[in-house]
Amino acid sequence: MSSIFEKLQDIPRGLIFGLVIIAMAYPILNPIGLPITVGQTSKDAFNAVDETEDGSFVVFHVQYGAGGKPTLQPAAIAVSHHLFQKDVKVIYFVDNPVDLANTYEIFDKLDPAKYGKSYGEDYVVLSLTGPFLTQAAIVLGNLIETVPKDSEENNLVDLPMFEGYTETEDIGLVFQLTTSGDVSEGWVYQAVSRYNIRLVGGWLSMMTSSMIPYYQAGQILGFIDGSKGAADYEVLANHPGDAVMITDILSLTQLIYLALIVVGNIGYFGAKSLGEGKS
Amino acid sequence: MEFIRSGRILPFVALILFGVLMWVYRDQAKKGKVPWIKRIPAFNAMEEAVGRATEMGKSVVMVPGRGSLTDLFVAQTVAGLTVLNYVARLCARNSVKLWVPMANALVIPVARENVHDAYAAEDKLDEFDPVETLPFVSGSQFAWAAGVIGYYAREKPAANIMVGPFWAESMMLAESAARIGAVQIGGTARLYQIPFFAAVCDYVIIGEEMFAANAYLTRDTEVIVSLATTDVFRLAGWAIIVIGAILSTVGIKVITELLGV
Amino acid sequence: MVSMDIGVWIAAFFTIAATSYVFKDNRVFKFAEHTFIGTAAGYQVAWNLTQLNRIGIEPMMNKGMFQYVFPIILGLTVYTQYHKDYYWIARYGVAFMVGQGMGMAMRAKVSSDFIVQLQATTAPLTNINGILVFVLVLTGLLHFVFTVQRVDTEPFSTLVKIGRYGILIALGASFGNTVMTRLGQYQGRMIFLIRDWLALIS
Amino acid sequence: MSELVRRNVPLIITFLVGMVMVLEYYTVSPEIMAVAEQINTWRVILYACVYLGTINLLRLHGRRVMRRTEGQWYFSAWTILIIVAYAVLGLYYGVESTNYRWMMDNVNVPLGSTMYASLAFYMAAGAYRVLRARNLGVALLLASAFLVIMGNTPLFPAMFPWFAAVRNWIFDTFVVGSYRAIRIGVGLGGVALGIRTLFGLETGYLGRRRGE
Repeated sequence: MSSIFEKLQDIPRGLIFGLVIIAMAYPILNPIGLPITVGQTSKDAFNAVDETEDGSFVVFHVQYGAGGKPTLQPAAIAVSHHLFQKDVKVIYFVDNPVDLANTYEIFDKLDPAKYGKSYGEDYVVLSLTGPFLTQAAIVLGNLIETVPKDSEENNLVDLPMFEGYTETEDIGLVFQLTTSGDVSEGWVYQAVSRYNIRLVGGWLSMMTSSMIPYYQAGQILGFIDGSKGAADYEVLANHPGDAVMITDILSLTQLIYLALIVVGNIGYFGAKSLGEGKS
Repeated sequence: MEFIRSGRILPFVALILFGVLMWVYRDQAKKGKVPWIKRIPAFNAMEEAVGRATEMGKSVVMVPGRGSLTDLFVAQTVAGLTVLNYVARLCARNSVKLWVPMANALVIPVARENVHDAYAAEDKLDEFDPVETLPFVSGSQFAWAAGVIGYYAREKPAANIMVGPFWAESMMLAESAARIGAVQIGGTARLYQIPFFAAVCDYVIIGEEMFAANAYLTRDTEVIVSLATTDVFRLAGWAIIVIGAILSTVGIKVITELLGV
Repeated sequence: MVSMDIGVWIAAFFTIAATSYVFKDNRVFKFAEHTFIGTAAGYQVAWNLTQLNRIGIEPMMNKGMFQYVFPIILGLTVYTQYHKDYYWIARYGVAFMVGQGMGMAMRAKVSSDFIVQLQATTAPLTNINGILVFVLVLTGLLHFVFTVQRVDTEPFSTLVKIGRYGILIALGASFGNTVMTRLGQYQGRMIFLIRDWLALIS
Repeated sequence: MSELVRRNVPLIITFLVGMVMVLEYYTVSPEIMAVAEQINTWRVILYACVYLGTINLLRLHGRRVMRRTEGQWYFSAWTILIIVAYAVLGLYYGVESTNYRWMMDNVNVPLGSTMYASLAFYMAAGAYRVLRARNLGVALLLASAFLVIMGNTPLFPAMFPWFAAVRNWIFDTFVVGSYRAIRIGVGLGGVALGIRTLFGLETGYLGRRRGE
């Protein structure tokens, strides 16, 4: 009898890997199409973006690199769809070539011309470097003087969108997507605390616990909680994409994960109770 | 008060108060009045773990994290090295084999000096071999994790103590060591990795407990002074919350508004 | 029809190579890992030199910002740290970096991480959630008090225990969210392999 | 003189620069703000001059190639080649060029995202073995993790909506409360470290040399 409990605790790794791979591949080939229950934090993020003042600037920070791309790129696309429907000017900024590639992929998938938006008039991409808090201080408070050119070597002052730009007062929202805790915290210190600018965040869901005190205290207006939040935003912006597909797949893989925990504990307590029974 | 930015008066006063309080504690510490420091329960767990290794004739693995001495996580790396010294003394005393996988070139000389002092204090220097005890495994995350997991599988250590800054590899280490039945004590102040240690280790050191552990072991006045000052502010915050919440429940919002000055 | 784009094939190779480590550490993974380390270091050089030129050198040459020569000198001092006699010169660059970094990092913490958090917790205790947050913050704060002996005695030590259990439940929730993070991340790669590479779905 | 130049002047620089950054946050003085803006720009230019990480990497792998470290030197040779190639091509094509973006999309993104994503397998295979309700503390942690995972799995809220409600309740109460206490502690600790560093009490970063 005890051998069953021992076996339950020791399912071979190969079998588990096979289960996980199948659970990931199967729903891609034939989607289950489960309904998405949109969370309150995603609604708050959507409303905060929606309520951004017309004619104002939105600072969009793309900082999830390669590691966060599968989770957060769909959110960047969904939010960009939403922003391009509004009368706002978007400043995308990055500090490495991977995020630059991610940003330009957003435009490929988005086709700004469809929204009547053009580079230099409605949106721009800036390349920066340096410690993050310093980058944020420059973008929010001292951009024109410090960053002479954009990512396409145009002089910032020559771009139509920056005509009459008066730095901090013109910024109606900071929207950030990151996999780094220092960056998500750093935006609270710089955007909210130093410059008093509205902030909406997006990050991997493992970061939500350490950031939620800022949301509950009203410092962050709303946030995108990993791929689940990205799927919510895709639904809210009615542009279903990869995130909706990922949450579909999540159902199966997480189901297997839960089953493994239950099986493991049954094996553990079964063997333990038998072990006590014997001695 | 146009000089101070609006909404920043209270934080500015609090910051100055913080600095003054630190100065007062430092001054008292110079005169020998050092604040009391709580002994962290994790130390008992470490002693039991090394004791178990002695009985089983197996080795002890101690990982002081994967940070450097010049990055943001220097405070955690220093706390990890302090615990390393404590564990090294326990191992030297019981002639238990110690293995400390190194991940950062800058940390190696400091760690080796640290363990050398521990063995010297227990006058077991003859049993101390720096290259064998503190090998440089790798500078890259996954290669380093592979090296450590390989050691667990081969040597099957009796205890695995991980205190310092850790990243995604913490899950791999904790899981692999648990699989060979090692007693585990895990501690980090990197918020995202604490859940793994809490779920998997037999004892978890959460966030700031690491720095208290450092202060308890080294009696370093700078660290104790900082802890004492933060404790005063924590307890002040405690009182403000209790009074503020009760008053605002009965409709008096004075504390909440005062905090916004 | 399987993708004909050479770039997608390279990406598929590296995706499979990087996954192989999970099954067994192998040379293909080692190749992938060393490529990853090399590309990251390589593009960092190209990226920073481009920004140095754009933000520092060009304004210095064309716009008369001559003072930008000082940060360049400070930056070059950092390389003396390996020199036997002039290692101390590096301290000037490091001191500037640490002063600016620490000043910037520390200045907003008093309000963002302390005063605003206190203010948010003085909300009226009118619903169960608010009361629970109130109790958890108070017991959690006591859990991290290390230099006040009184807190180590009853009744506070019971509150500390409650605080620790609250923290463990919160850590469990964080663990649950981390499961979604990790599983969600690989699914993005699986979509790439099935859709973009093998084109088994549109 | 040497003590002043070797140690004290750098400490004074740290203090002055740090104070300007702090005062720029707390005061409205335009002069301090102008100095702080210059310091920020200098910091970016200085950052773009420091390549110690890459140099250390080249030294490490260069040594392995020189010594022909068995089973490693050709990987190191490859790493050096890749570092040089990505640096030179980045400058030649331009780091923002479509060619360089192609190199990012097809080499860095698959490598970086897959390496982190492969932790999913560790999460599944590994964690299953060790997640045991061994004591009350871990049992509470596991119960909370279990309920959150169910709330995050669209299957369950689709069947019973209160799964999502329970998951959100855990975050709105336990996570907000306990992590706020942790956050306050980490924040105050950061202030203490900041003050120690600016006032020269924490000089680890100066890298004391033996016999000084």
